[in-house]
Order: sequence, then C-alpha cells, then structure tokens
Amino acid sequence: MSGESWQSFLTFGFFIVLTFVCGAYCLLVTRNMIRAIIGLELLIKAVTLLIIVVGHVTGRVALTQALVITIIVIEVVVTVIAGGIALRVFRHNNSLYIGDLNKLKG
Amino acid sequence: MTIPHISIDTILLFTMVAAALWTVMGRSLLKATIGLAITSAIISILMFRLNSPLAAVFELSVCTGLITVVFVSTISLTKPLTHKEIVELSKERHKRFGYLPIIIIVTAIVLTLIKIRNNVAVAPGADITADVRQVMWNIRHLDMFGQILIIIAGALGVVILFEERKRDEW
Amino acid sequence: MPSLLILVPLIGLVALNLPNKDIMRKLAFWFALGLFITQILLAIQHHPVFWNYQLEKMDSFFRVNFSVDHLSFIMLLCIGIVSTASLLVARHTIHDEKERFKLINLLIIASIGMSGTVMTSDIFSMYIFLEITAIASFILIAFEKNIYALEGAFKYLMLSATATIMILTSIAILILAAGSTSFSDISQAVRSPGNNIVVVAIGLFLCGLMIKGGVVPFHAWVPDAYSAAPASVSVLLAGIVTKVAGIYTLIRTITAIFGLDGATRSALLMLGAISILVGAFAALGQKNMKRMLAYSSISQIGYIIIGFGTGTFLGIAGAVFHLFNHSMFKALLFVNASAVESRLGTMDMDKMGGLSAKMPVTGATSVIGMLSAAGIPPLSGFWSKLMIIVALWRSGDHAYSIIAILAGVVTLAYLLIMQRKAFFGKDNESVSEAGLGIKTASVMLAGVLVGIGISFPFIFNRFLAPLREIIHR
Amino acid sequence: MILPMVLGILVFALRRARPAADLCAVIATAANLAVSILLFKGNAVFSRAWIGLGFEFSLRLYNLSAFIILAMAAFGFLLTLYSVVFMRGKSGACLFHALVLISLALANGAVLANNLILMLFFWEALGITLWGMIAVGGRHSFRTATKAFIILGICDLCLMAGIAVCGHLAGTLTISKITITTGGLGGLAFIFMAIGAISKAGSMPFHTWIPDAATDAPLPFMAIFPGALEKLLGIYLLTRISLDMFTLSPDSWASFAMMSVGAITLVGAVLMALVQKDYKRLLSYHAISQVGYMILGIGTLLPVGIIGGLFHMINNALYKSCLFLTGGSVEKQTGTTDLEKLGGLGRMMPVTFICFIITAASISGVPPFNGFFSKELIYDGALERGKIFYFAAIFGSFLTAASFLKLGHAAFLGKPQKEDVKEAPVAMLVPMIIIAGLCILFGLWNSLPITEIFRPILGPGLEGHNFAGWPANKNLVLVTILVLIAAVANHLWGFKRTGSGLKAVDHIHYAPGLRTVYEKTEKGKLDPYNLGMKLADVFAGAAASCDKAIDWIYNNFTPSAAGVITGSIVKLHDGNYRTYMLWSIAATAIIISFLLK
Repeated sequence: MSGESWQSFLTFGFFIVLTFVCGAYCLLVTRNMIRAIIGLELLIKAVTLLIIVVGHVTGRVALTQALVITIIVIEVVVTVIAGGIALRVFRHNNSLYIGDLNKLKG
Repeated sequence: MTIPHISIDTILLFTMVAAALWTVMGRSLLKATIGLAITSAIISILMFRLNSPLAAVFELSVCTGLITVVFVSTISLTKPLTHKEIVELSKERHKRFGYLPIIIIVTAIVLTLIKIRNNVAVAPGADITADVRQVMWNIRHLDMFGQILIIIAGALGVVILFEERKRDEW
Repeated sequence: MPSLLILVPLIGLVALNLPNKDIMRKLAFWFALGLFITQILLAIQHHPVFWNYQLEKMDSFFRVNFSVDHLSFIMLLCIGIVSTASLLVARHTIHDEKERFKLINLLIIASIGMSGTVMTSDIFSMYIFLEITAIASFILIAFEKNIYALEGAFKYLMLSATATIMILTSIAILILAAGSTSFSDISQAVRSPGNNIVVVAIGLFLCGLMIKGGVVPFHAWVPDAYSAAPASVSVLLAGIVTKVAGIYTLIRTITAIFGLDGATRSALLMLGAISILVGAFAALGQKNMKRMLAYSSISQIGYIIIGFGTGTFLGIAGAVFHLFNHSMFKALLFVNASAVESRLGTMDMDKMGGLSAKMPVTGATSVIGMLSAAGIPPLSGFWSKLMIIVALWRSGDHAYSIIAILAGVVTLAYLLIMQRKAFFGKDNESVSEAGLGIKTASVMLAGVLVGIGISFPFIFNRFLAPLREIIHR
Repeated sequence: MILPMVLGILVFALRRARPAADLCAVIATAANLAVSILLFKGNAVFSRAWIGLGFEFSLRLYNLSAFIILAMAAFGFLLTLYSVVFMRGKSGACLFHALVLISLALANGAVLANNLILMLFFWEALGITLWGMIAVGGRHSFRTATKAFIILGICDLCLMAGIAVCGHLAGTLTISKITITTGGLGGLAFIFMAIGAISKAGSMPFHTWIPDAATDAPLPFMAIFPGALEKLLGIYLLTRISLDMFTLSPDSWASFAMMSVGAITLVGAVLMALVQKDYKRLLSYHAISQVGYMILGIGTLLPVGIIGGLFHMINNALYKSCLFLTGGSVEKQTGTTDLEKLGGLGRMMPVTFICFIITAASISGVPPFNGFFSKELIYDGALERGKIFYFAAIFGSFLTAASFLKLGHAAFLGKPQKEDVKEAPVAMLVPMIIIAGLCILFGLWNSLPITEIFRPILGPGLEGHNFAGWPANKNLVLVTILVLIAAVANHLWGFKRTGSGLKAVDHIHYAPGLRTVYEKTEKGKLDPYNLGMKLADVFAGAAASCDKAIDWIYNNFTPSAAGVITGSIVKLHDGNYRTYMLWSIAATAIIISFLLK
C-alpha cells in the first residue's frame, strides 16, 4: 500500500477510534435506555466510516459502498426494534432507567 | 501513529469527535439526538469526500433523517422529566461523564505513541473502477435478499412491539 | 441449487403476508412444517443432484458463492430438526391464531438466516445472515412483551450489537488486508505472519462470535434471554440459534480463514475450560429450570470449544458431533421445560415435583435428555464427549481432559437435582400430560438421541468422517 | 455372539406391563443362564473394527470370564425368581426388574469385553443402573443412591484415568495384549485401576454406601449387587489386572498394598458388623469384610492365595446372597429387620433357619462347608507372606463367627417376639435352598470348582499342586477350629453374662474402662483377652469415626464447597447489562493482547 493512502488511513483511524471510545463509554456509563441506543448508533457510524475509508484507501469504493448500504439498512432495523423495546419497557416501568432492568439475574 | 496533518478532512474528523462527545455528554435526550444527527451529517460529508457518494446519500437520508425521527418520536412518547429532575440528574451526570474527555485525550495520546507498520499488502482488485449499482446487483445480490428479509423482520417487529393489546399485561 | 433453501422460504414468506390472511394463517403452520421437514430430508440425503446442480437461469441471476460441505449438512439437519420442534411447541403454547402466525413468520425468517449462515462462503454475507437471525431472535424473545421478556431481549440486543460492531470492525480491517470479503481471498491474505493489525481483526472477530455463542465470559446474556423467551422460542434459541450464530461460525471461520495457530489454540482451550466450569457450577445454583438449562448450555458449549481447540481431526469431529448432540438434547430439555411451563405456569423448580407420574412422556424423555447431556452411554452425548476427551488426551492437553471429565460429575449433579425436584418426589395434583405437538417433539428428539447413540459407528462413517476435508483444506 | 442376547434382554426389560414383566424377567434370566451354560468352557474371541478411531469392539470368552458369566447368570436367575415374589405389590417393581436385567446384560458385557474402553463403557453404565435400583427403594433411598453413585463415580474416574495411563503405556487398549510392569507410571496405572476394581467390590474405604443401601434399597438389590454381582465383577477385574495386565511379583509393593487393604478391610468391617443391631446392616458389613479376604488372597500373588481368593469369591457370592435372602424372608414375614424385635423365628421358619445355619457356618469357615476350604487356602497364602496378615485373617474369622452366632441367636433362637409368623413363600425358598445346597456341594466336593475352573486360570506352572480336597496344612486347620471354638465359647460366655443372644457380644463393643480393671483383678487369666478386646474396641471406634469422616466428605464437604463456588458465580451475574458488556470488552482486550504476543 502506498505511504500516502496508509497515512490517510491512519488519520481517519485515529479519529474513528476516538469516536469508538465515546460510544463505548456512553454504553457502559449511561443509565438511560435511549441514550444507550444512541451510544450504539455512534459506534455503528464509526464502523461505517471505517469501512468507507478502507474502501477508499484500497480502491474498492464500489464494494464498500454496497456493504455500507446494507449495514445502514440493518442498523435502522436494529435501532427501531431497540426503540420499540425501550418504549415497551417505559410502558411497564414508567421509566427508562436501566437499573430497573435487572430482574433477571443470578 | 504520527500526528495527523491539518487538512479539511482532519477538521471534519475533529468536528465529528466533538459532536460525538456532545452527543454523549449532552444534558437532555433531545440534544443527544441532535448531536447524533450532526455526527451523522459530518460522516456523510466525509463519505462524499472519500468518493462514496451513494453511501453518503444513504447515510444522510437514513441516519440523519429517519433515525432522528425515530428517536425523537420515541423520546416524545416517553414521559418528559420535570425541570427539577433534570437539574438533579445533570449534576450526577457530570460526575459520571466528566471523565470522558479525559479518557479521550488519554486515548489520543496513547494512539500517537503506537506505531503500526505499513505491511498490509493489498492485491490489486478488478473492481476498482466498477460502479456501485453493478456491484450491488451482480456481485452482492445476496445482500439484497438479506436486506429484504431484514426489512420484513423489522416490519413484523414493529407490528409486534408497537401493537397495543386489549388487555393490559403486567 | 442450494440457494432454493433461501429463495423458497422467502417467496413463501411474502406470499403468506399477502391479503386474505385467514387462509394464510391456517396455512402458515403447514407451510413451515413442510419447509423444515424438506430441509431435514435434503440434509440427510445430501443428494448431489440438488446440491451441485446449477440452474441455467439461476446461475446467472443468483451467482452466490454458496458452498455446502459436510459441516453445513450437519448444521442444516440440526436447524431443520430444532425448528420443527420449536414449531410444534409453538402450536400448543400460543393459542391466539394471529399471534401464532407472526411467530411462525419470524421462525421462518430465523431459520432462513441460519441456513444462509451455514451455507455462505463470504464473510459479509455471513454477517448479514447472522444479523437476520439475531433480529428475528430479538423480536421473538420480546414476543410476549412482559417486562422479563423485554429485559431479556434488550440485553441480548445490546450484547449482540456490541458483537456486531466488533465483527464489522474486523471485516473492515480484513478488507483492508485482502481487498475482498470471500473466505478464500481473506484466508490467503491473513496467513502471512507478523501483521499486528490483522491479528487484532482476528481477535475482534472471534470475540464477536463468542459473544453470540455465549462463551464465558461473554455469556451473561444467555440465561436472561433463554429464560425470558416464550417456550417455543427458547427451544429455538437454546437449540440452534446460538450454536449457529456463535459456534458454527467460529469453527467455520477458523478452519476456512484464520487457521488455528498456537495462540488461538491455547486461547480456545482456556475459554472452553472456563466455560465448562463456570456454566456447570452456575447451573448448580439455579432455581429456575430454564435458567439452569441455559447455564448448562454454556457449559456444554465449553465442551465444544475445548474439543475444537485441540485442532485435531478427532477433536473437531467430536466438537461438531457434540454441537449436534447438544442441539438435540438441549432442545429436548427445553421442549420438556415448555411442557411443564404450559401445565404449571411456573419454572420455579421448588414448586414442582412428582411430574413424571402425571406426565409420563415428558418425564421419560427428559430422563433420556438428561442422561445424554451428562454423557451416559449409550446415548449420543456419551460418544461426543468421549471423542472430545480422547482428543484432548491425545493432543497432550491432559489437564484439560481431566477438567472435562470432572465437570461431567457436576453436570450429572445439577441435572439430577433438576430431575429430582421437577419429576420425582412428591406428587403434584391436577397436572395433565402436555399437548400432542409437544409430545411429538420430545419423542422425536429423544428418538434421535437414542438412535444416534446406538448407531454411532454408522453416523461416524457417514457424517463425521467426511469432516476431515474441512481441516485439510 | 452373546450380544444379541444382551439386546434381547434389554428389549424384554423395557416392557412395562406388570404381570408380563415378572414373567419376562424370569424367562430372560433363565435364557441367559441357558446360554451361559452352553457357552461355558467355550473359548472365543469376537472382534470388530469400531468407529475407526483405533478402538476395537472385541469380546473375549475364556475360562475365567465364562465362569464368571455362568455364575452371574445363575445368581441372576435365582435372585430374580426371589425378587419377583419379594417385590410383588411394591411400587417400582417393574422398573427394578428391568434394571436388574439391564445390569445383568451390562455386567456380562463388562466381563466379556476385551477392550478397556469397552469395558469402561459397561462398567460406567452399571453405575447408573445401580443408582436406579437403590432409588427405587423409596423416599430416603434417593440420597443413598446419589451417595453411592458419587462414590462409585469417583472410583470409576480413577479407573478411567488408570485406563488412560495403561493405554498410553501399552499402546493398545486390548486387554489380552497388555503387559505392563509396575514401575513409575505403570504403578500409578495399577493403583488407579485397582481402586476402580476394589471399590466396585466394596472394599474400604469405598464402602460407606453399602450399609446405607442395606437399609434403604430393596432387599433383592442387596443380594444381587453387593452380595453377588459387584463382588464377581470387582474381583474379576482385580484378577485380570494383577494377573494378566500387570506383571507383578509376590514381593512387590503392589502385593503388599493389596494385602494391607484386604486385611484392614476384613478386620475393620467385621468390627463394625459386630456391633450392628439390624439384620441387613450387619450382613452388609460382612459383605464388605469378606471382600477383604478375597483381596488378601489375590494380593498374596501366590497360586494358593489366588485360587483361594477366587474360590472365596464364588463362595462368598453363594452364602452372602443366601444370607441376604434369609434376611429378605424375615423382613417379608415379620416386617422388620431390627434384631431387638426379632427372636425365636427358628421354629416358625424352619427352612429359612436351616438355610441360615448352613450359610452362616460357611461364612464363619466351619468345616466341611465351602467357606472353610477357601479360607484355608487364603490362610495358607497369607501365612506364607507374613504372619501379621495371617493373624488378621484369623482374627477376622473369629469375629465373623462371633457375630453370626449373635445374629442367629438373636433372630432365630430365644423368645419369640411375634406370634404367627409363617414360613416364606415357595418361590422365595427355592433359591435359598438351591444356594445353600451349593454351599454344601462346593464344600464337600471342592475339587469340582477348584480343578475344573480355577486352576486353568492360572495356567501352567502349577504341576504337582492340587489345592482340592482337605487342606494340606493340618496345623492351620487346627488353629481354625480352635478359633471357632473360641468364638463359640466367647458367645456362650457373653450370653451367660447378659442373658440375651443379641447382647452376647456386647462386651466386645462396650468393654468399659472400669469393668476392665475389675475383671483384671478377678480373672487374671482372661487379661490378655480383655486387653485385646479393648484394643478391638478402640479399633472399632476408629473405624467408626473414619467411616463418619468419609461420610462427611461425601455428604457435607463436597456440596458445601460446590455451594460456595456456585454462590459466588451466581452473585457475579447482577442482572445489569453494563456489567456483562464490561466483561465482554475486557475479555476481548485480554484475548487480543494475548493473540498479539
């Protein structure tokens, strides 16, 4: 791989890792279900960007675009279902507090 | 890693991380959603710059548009917090999320120290200049079937999860 | 023509959801049953005409690199049997026809997802099919919409999404290294040593799969999801979903792509041993029948991983065979659990007792399932455990083989506890035998266990010996 | 060749209809007996490649295994006949018969197997049927069954480990091809396999489940399993490993170890037996004690000892099962086996009483019954190896006689505690009579089993020796008879003192400190004896506390240790997905860094 594209990959990778850290921290620390889902979204976005970058530096833009489109579709469905579950939980508990979600344990 | 060069890309990326940070640390859920939308928009600009216009359009329309709508509607369906609660929560939140910027800075420093050798050799591919639609329809049409299935599953999920039952269960 | 296994259910699924729903609702069960049984038959026969023939038209349109080998056959068989069992249970546990229709739809989607996973030879397609299965599973777990179901589904969703992100990151790096997503291309690119970023990718990929498969310490969602899901869904989940989504994919990707080098090998052995022990001991302390079975699942998955970790033919064949057996007996035990649940309305084992007198079929089959799980000869579970232990011993991992043997005692202990609390002991009045469908399912699975146990040499030669090819590729 | 029959038995066994099952059980065992008679004296090897992993499905029939199979078939038949009557009307009878048949089939398999893995397979499966049979007994028996299963399971694990080491050393798992010396790893393998064998036979310290099972399990179980089948199997395996698989010399540590285990078992268990107040429990301790003789005999590794051990094995199976059967008859007719509530049954159950007398005389080694001859052979062997073993054996014999005098006295003589007790049904008497008859037959005509069966096992090298007939060493006989007379005297003395047959030997148990001093002064002559008895009391106490300690390990320690581990693992799962996610991410980080190394 040429040094230039490797350099650009590293630049993007640097920031993508930072975004990963943001999302993971959000997932681990938050106490609100919706915010947890938002954290998940951030992670997925970082991954999509990573795939596009990889496509760019390897010259396989068409392939990665196709993949990313599929990923986005899947991501939307997952998000909708997660949102639906959150909504249902809210109906039951009247809160989105994650601490309430530990009835199954042991 | 070496310290990245300053360019439009770098600025955009920096804004992206800032937006992500704001998303996570934002006080209310609505602000977080807006932050997510901004992050998403920046990512789609980056995709344009990386010669991936179709993915960028998709990202812009679906993620910035559709998902934001989903979140906003979910949030509006759940009970809004009172002002007092928000104030109390935000105090606590500062404690919990205050560490995030520090962690990010530390990660950044660690990353600049790591050296990754460039010994990834990519075999020259045939589809470098191929068109996206061609790739999607000719090579990756299995993915299209997958998408159809996932959308059906999602539709069923929406029907099941959002449907109100007559008798209220515990 | 293997693509028909994806295409026909898909078309059927669309047709079922067309207007004029009343007829379709009645038809759905039989359609699904037909599909699953066809799949079983095709997988047993593995007739070359079906599997190798390329339809002229389809060839150009459906140029998917499905590659079906003997490992896929075993998994397809497994998927067919467990889906059938799950379908039969669903017929008798969900009484609202509308609800059942939706559940059957999702069952079909999940089984398409799984069939696709085991047939594909493209890493991204594998991801998509995994995701299809996973999404169908989220909805299925949350199906009853009570708070436990939602909690279980949410935990599964969160951990599964984490796994997804790991897998996608890994795929991105693999594309960087190989420029393609097919197994063969990646396998060529990956095997040059000294490439740290690729090693990271491999690690991420394997860990993602282990989350989906429920290997300790990635396992914690498993008991919650299994115990919260409705009866038929827990049969499907425990029986096959995690096995295909986590373990099959692990075996496939390692044998076809990453290769089993020393570090991976010792990591697998270690994780397998931890899984065996943690799962078995945690199962010992459970009061809820389904949770106990779920932890038992984790422990059995440990056996599969540890057997696979040996890297020898005997170990891998034992692992695959145990995977199959485990699907069967765990599905059987969950079918019986659902029979009990449908009659008693509880899974708390302290409230059960004396059920084998009132539910003779359930009691007898669960004894068979239990003995098979504990590895008692001549049931099928014995053979696979034996193969794994012998393989461990031969490959020089004596300590692991001793762990595997000793954990067998714990396995027997918790299963005996379950058996005694639920099926023996004091009488429980006013309980009747479970419905016909559930009985059929449990008798079918018990028959498989006994039959395979007795005809083991035949099974070995016919189904397991050809697995040599996946190692020496 | 024998396999179809095994399968046939299995099929029979699974039939559930009640009256039919009884019939089936009898027919199946009769068929088994017939086939094994036909096969007796046969010599065949049946072998087939098996699952392509280097294992062979091979069965081997030769004189020892053929004999064992014949013996098992005979016992199976007689005891099934007995248990059909005994179990009539009890819950779980069908299941019990089915399990007996399956066990019989499995035991056949274990004896015939010529491949260690195959043998292990049958061996382990026997554990399950054993568990099932004890569990049939009722509420309490579940615990006992589990205990038995755990003990045997652990011993089977030892056996498995031994087999693994054997296979490693010998490079083959075919029994007839293995020859290993007992150095280093070989010694380890020998210890493991011997543990597996003697635990099956019920030797100390793996015995604790047997007395418990005696009170909880159905009685025919006791007659079949600890009484006959398990002894046959365990001693068979012990013979196989010490004669065929391992090359042992009479001076080796292995021999010494086996003899020590045998001596300790026979004395320890008989001391425990002496103080029992329950018919079945008493017998069960004797079942353990007699194993000691066999292990002692085989452990000498001298031809005379081995033949004595094997002969004792079959004799023990005969009289011990018959004794259990008399116990069963008593239980069936009176409803209790507590010796304090029994008495004077001799008049009301004459046949049972006679059978009891014959078998009790056998077990105590009274000439001319079979037990006498086998014990003499063992004494001979033991004396040659060391005086201490001989004394232990003689001492055991003394205590055995004493305890049987007590038992017979308490149960069959004395004042009747219950009126109108009838003799047991014919179907229960027939097996007892046959077995008692065999006891006499094997005693009077002992050349039949010895020359026909046991000598060929040892093969050539025994020319000029004829172990049949009256023992050669007349001094030994004299000592034995003296000991027996001493036992009778002891009993009479005790009876006079306490006035009760049951308490006739209590002085051994209760030998108290104060009275000892008193007796010392009054009866100076009996002083050494009393001291000996006191010592015996200490030993008995030690044996009892040892027993309790082992019990505690099985009953309390293991579960509580497991409980702690389980509890902490369960506590770790706190139900919060963030914890779980943290585990996952941390584990991923660890694994990746491990892979990067």
